[in-house]
Amino acid sequence: MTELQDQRGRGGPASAARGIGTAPVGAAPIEVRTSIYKMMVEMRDFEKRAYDLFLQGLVKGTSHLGLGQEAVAAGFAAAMRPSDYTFATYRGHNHTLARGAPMAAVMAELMGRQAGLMAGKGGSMHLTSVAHRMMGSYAIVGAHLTIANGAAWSAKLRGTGEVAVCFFGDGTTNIGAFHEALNLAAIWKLPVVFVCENNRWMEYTPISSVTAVAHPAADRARSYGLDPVLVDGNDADATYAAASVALERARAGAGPTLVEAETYRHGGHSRADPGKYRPEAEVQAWLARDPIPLYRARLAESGVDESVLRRIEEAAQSAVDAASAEAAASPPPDFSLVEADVWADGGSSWRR
Amino acid sequence: MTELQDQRGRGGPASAARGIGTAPVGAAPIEVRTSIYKMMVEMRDFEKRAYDLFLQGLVKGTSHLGLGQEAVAAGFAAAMRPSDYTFATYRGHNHTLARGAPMAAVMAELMGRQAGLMAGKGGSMHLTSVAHRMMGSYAIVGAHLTIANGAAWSAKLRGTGEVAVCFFGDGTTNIGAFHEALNLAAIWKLPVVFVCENNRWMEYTPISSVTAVAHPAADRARSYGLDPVLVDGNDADATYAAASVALERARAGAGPTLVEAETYRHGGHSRADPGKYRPEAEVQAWLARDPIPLYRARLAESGVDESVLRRIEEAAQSAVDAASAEAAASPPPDFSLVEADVWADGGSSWRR
Amino acid sequence: MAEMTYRDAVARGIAQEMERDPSVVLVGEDVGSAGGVFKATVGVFDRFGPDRVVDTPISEQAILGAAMGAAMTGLRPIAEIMFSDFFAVCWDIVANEIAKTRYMTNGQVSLPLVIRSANGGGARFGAQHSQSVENWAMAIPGLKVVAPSTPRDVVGLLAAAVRDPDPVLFFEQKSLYPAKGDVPEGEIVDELGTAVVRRHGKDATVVALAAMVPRALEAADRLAGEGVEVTVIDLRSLVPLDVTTVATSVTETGHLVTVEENPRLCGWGAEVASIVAEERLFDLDGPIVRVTTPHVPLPAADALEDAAMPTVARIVEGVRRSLQ
Amino acid sequence: MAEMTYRDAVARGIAQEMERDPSVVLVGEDVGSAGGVFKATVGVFDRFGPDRVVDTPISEQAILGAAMGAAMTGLRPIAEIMFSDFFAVCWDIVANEIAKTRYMTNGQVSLPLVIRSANGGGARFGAQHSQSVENWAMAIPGLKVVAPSTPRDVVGLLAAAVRDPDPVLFFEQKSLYPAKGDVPEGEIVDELGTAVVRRHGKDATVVALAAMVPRALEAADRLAGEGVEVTVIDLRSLVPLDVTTVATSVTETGHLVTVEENPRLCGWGAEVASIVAEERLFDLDGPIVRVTTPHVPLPAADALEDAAMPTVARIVEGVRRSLQ
Ligand SMILES: Cc1ncc(C[n+]2csc(CCOP(=O)(O)OP(=O)(O)O)c2C)c(N)n1
Ligand SMILES: Cc1ncc(C[n+]2csc(CCOP(=O)(O)OP(=O)(O)O)c2C)c(N)n1
Ligand SMILES: [Mg+2]
Ligand SMILES: [Mg+2]
Repeated sequence: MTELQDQRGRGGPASAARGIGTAPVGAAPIEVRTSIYKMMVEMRDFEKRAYDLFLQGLVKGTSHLGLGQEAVAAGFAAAMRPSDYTFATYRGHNHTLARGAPMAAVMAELMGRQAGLMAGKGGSMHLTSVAHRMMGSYAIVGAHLTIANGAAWSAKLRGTGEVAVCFFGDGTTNIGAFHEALNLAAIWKLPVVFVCENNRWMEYTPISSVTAVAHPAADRARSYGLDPVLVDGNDADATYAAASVALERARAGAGPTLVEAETYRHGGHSRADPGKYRPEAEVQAWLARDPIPLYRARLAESGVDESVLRRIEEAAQSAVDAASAEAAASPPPDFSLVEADVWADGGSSWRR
Repeated sequence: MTELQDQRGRGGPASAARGIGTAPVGAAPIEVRTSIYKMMVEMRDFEKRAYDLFLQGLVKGTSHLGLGQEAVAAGFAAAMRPSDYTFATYRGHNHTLARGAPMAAVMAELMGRQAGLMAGKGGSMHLTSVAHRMMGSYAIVGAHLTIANGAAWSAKLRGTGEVAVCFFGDGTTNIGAFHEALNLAAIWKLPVVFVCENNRWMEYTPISSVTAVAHPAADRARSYGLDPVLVDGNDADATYAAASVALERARAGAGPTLVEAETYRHGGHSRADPGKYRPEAEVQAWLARDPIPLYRARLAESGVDESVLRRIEEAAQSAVDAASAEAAASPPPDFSLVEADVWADGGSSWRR
Repeated sequence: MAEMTYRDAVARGIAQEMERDPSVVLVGEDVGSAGGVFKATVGVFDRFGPDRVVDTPISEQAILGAAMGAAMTGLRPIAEIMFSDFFAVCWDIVANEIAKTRYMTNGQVSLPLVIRSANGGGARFGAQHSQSVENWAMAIPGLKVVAPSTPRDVVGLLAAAVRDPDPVLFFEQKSLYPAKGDVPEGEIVDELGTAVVRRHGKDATVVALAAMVPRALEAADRLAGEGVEVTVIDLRSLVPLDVTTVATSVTETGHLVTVEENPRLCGWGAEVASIVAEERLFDLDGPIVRVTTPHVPLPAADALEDAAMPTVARIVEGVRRSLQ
Repeated sequence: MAEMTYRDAVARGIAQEMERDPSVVLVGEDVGSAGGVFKATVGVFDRFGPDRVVDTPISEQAILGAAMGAAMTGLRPIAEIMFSDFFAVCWDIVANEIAKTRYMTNGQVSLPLVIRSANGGGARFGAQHSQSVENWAMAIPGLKVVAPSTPRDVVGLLAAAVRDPDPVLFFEQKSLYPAKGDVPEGEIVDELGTAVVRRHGKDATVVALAAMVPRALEAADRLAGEGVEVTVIDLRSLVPLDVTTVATSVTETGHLVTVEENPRLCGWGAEVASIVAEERLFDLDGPIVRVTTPHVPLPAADALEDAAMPTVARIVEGVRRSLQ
């Protein structure tokens, strides 16, 4: 039996941070909550469109959609200050949009167009918008946890109060960099928040079959002198609350937090993967806990008018339509970009 | 407060495996214990001689002595079967001798001579004697934990009942490979025993200043679904007992054990390092707990005759004298070895 | 003789060897019931079961360490590193441990193991999933390095790699997975270190590897239209390197062009060029030209990636430059 | 002008830059109060304190990740990887992250950082602590690669590296740490990508780096005794590479010999040779000869290590071969 399970049994510290099923006490003000809803709906519509465009051959290469995991990205983004840093994985569309990167530029990047967020040089797996403090999407598992530490270290030395928030998957908890990053963050008391989006699957392998503990992140927190924090990743109020606590702790100089948010990807791992390796009952159970209708109902209950919700939904659709059209209208990037920006001088020359 | 400390306070599971200060119940038969004493004395005399020869310029390059840590190597070696595998670090002289590799060949290796265990090709940091199932000393921190897993995996698949025992330092618990190796060993239930020789120091940095938990190995066992095991690494009866339990568990198919043995290196990190960065009181306290006089006294108490102990000590001295003379008499390796044995065909040709 | 894809040839090669030798095991991420993310190990799990075909966590160091320790003690593992870019997360095990152990132990330890990996660009995956890193491997003493260009060679060279007593890095070129070719029935076992002349011409020698072989052949076709006849050599293996075939051809043609997916600096083409510049300098009638990816990380957008990798047009231009 | 060791020059160079720019920080294992395992950072901790000089656990990925993240956000870190062999445990951060990020982000991210590391053989440390891996770095687009041969260059090139807006791998050659040389007083700032002609002769061009420079100069002395006058070029930096100085010299001498500590295959000498074989082929009057460590892991025993690394005798012999 893992320690975390122990603690749950005893109603220990981990339980406090859990919020499964109900909004935690002290939920966010209603404007924040409607903005969370707006973000989630935009992400959902964007990802669905990206999938359609992939099937049409307009989105190239690979893409890893965040469908189903919106409540993590939105809850955290809502709690972050504009000056905080985001580090994400290849499954980073949600996080990029959540920080305010323009939808058209993100879509154009997926399509490999000049108007792309990085003019097509990075692609879906490397979305970056420094202007929005979205410090990058990283496609090799593990590395960015150590890089997020660096931003936090720098913030600490510079005394800015900025916090780095780093998102990654359950599978990432088994790679060496995870361990190194967590230990360093703890001993240096860095203002960093590590968020494991536990969607239960690596690519095609269930995380439980390759992990020595039940909760790949939370059950390892003690190894770094940290308290386990487990949160319902499909409940945006819960993720917002967990984010607020962790960000506050980081800003207060109390060091890192490791949050495990339990969630699920609605689709396959990437591209056209139908995700058929997953048990149908598991898929259905999680679809029934789709974070978006759940949150919609909760907002309605809280008194948000149906018309407000509708407007949000319609606006999101229009925004995605406009963004897709704008992206599709952009030409492919200029060939000169191939040899540009290896160096700060704008070029790529290795000789003189 | 770490979980391990918790458990100690409550007298939980970790305490049972501790044996600090007293021989655990069910100590080994007296022949085994005298053989442990013999091993420790040989290691001690060998290492002291290696240090002298280093100062004389006869031992070349670098060497990392195991002075003070003999009770770990001896206790484990005594508990292992001849068919079990040892994997060690650059601080591997003790472990190599403990498995029965000839002293003269080990000394000649340190001196870079033809008669060396690897004819001088590996040096002090890479002692290997496959004939004695000493599967190598590894000089880059972390890697060999993953390699030991491989030997254990193979033993399991081949159904041989062999166990792999892997020794490493406290500093090694902070590198990524440690984490990957422990998780894999746990999920595959491998017959492997990981032994952290916690001597409190990396090279010149105290482990406590760079580690998020008090016990770098034991406090992390739970991350791999394992029970923490902490043992007095200066008490050879305790290490022998811990080894026996762990080996038995491995052979029974119950998977890996992670043992943390608390010990101390009497000298510096390597070569002529005087180790002056360490607080004098700490050094003195540990010298007072030198495993060898401690064990000698205990054997005497248990009725082993002084003459037996003397004979062991004299024999060790003679053996080291003879080994050093034999090593010194060996010529340097033949130049042809430079281009030998890159490939199984004995050569190094990369072209045809 | 059946037509099959390069992808299916991988599974066939693995199955051939696992069938023959019970000590051969397959280990890696998603290699088991999922059949690999490139579907190159489909059917292997069903045939040989979970003891011999093992899925792992995302722990590349642990995967290769396990392969190494197993190879030291009686198994012959085939380990998969999903994308060759990921060698960077486990390079210590490859370059410092696997490559050096036989030498450091004065021959005491044998490491009969194969590490397969999907290599190279063309899939619009961006800079971290598209590198051709066979030159990283070639630079490390103690590694054999193989990169087939046809389905038949996949089977034969994989078999040779598995049977080889030394560690072999086996690069499967991603862009070739869907390529089809004839593969004879029955057991196929090829020989490492043997290049193949894919086309013979007296005007220039073009040396290529993996996905650059079909491109070089296309360039040769185009050049033939201009009356230039080139020899195209498929190296197939970088270590051992078949210097004889290359040097003999250069002596005949007087011109050498290397075509590699590696970014420019220290690509394998540099090594081949330096050998010829040392051993056949006086046979050369023109500059040695290297066609490479420019020294840049690969861009993701299709238009940019296509422009970055060596194109048929650039190969043609390279041959012309060498002939001037 | 004071005489100082290469080792002390490292500390001086670091201090010079930390003094000038408060955003420069030093991070690595034992770099702080211990002054580094090679004693190359002695005094830096006392002068700049624990906020700017930071000891780390044995976590090379975490060290370089921290350096990268800090460089992205306003600091200019100098990170130490104790032995260059250990780049293998953190190559992902170096080759896949640090090298590629500016490019992948279309120039959004700058990474002004330096990674120092002790490189090369000669200390009888064996195969895992003796490699010369500057060719690994040269092969990765996006990295600048510097390797000084004198104490003065250590200070000047380190300053240039710290001020450079791009990531620089700075290789300190272990065997040179005790070497002494004159270093002028006051601030020294050199320029990356500039080779230096250390000796001028009309018969052959010898191109060397780091510890191979003094050896090449010794060989030049010996050759002069036989009436052969060679130019010795100290490359100092592999990226950017001063092709002009090399090519100009080869045009004058007609002969090129490269001397590198790298094991043979895909060492930087291959790149230099391939450039000359492409751009100056018709200026060559003899084969391009590469003197390298053979393609083997380095042995530990002094007798064997000395035989493996390029010796003065082998350099002399290499020049003779190129002149025949
Ligand atoms: C070091 C490394 N190994 C393997 C991969 C291939 N890979 C990409 S995503 C993935 C699964 C990651 O699972 P998880 O961390 O749970 O994230 P998720 O995709 O579920 O969001 C794998 C194995 C990689 N990108 N990097
Ligand atoms: C990956 C790696 N980083 C750094 C080193 C340099 N180094 C050699 S020993 C050592 C300290 C190791 O400490 P520990 O694991 O406690 O072992 P001990 O030397 O105390 O036995 C360090 C940092 C190394 N060999 N490998
Ligand atoms: Mg997942
Ligand atoms: Mg230690």
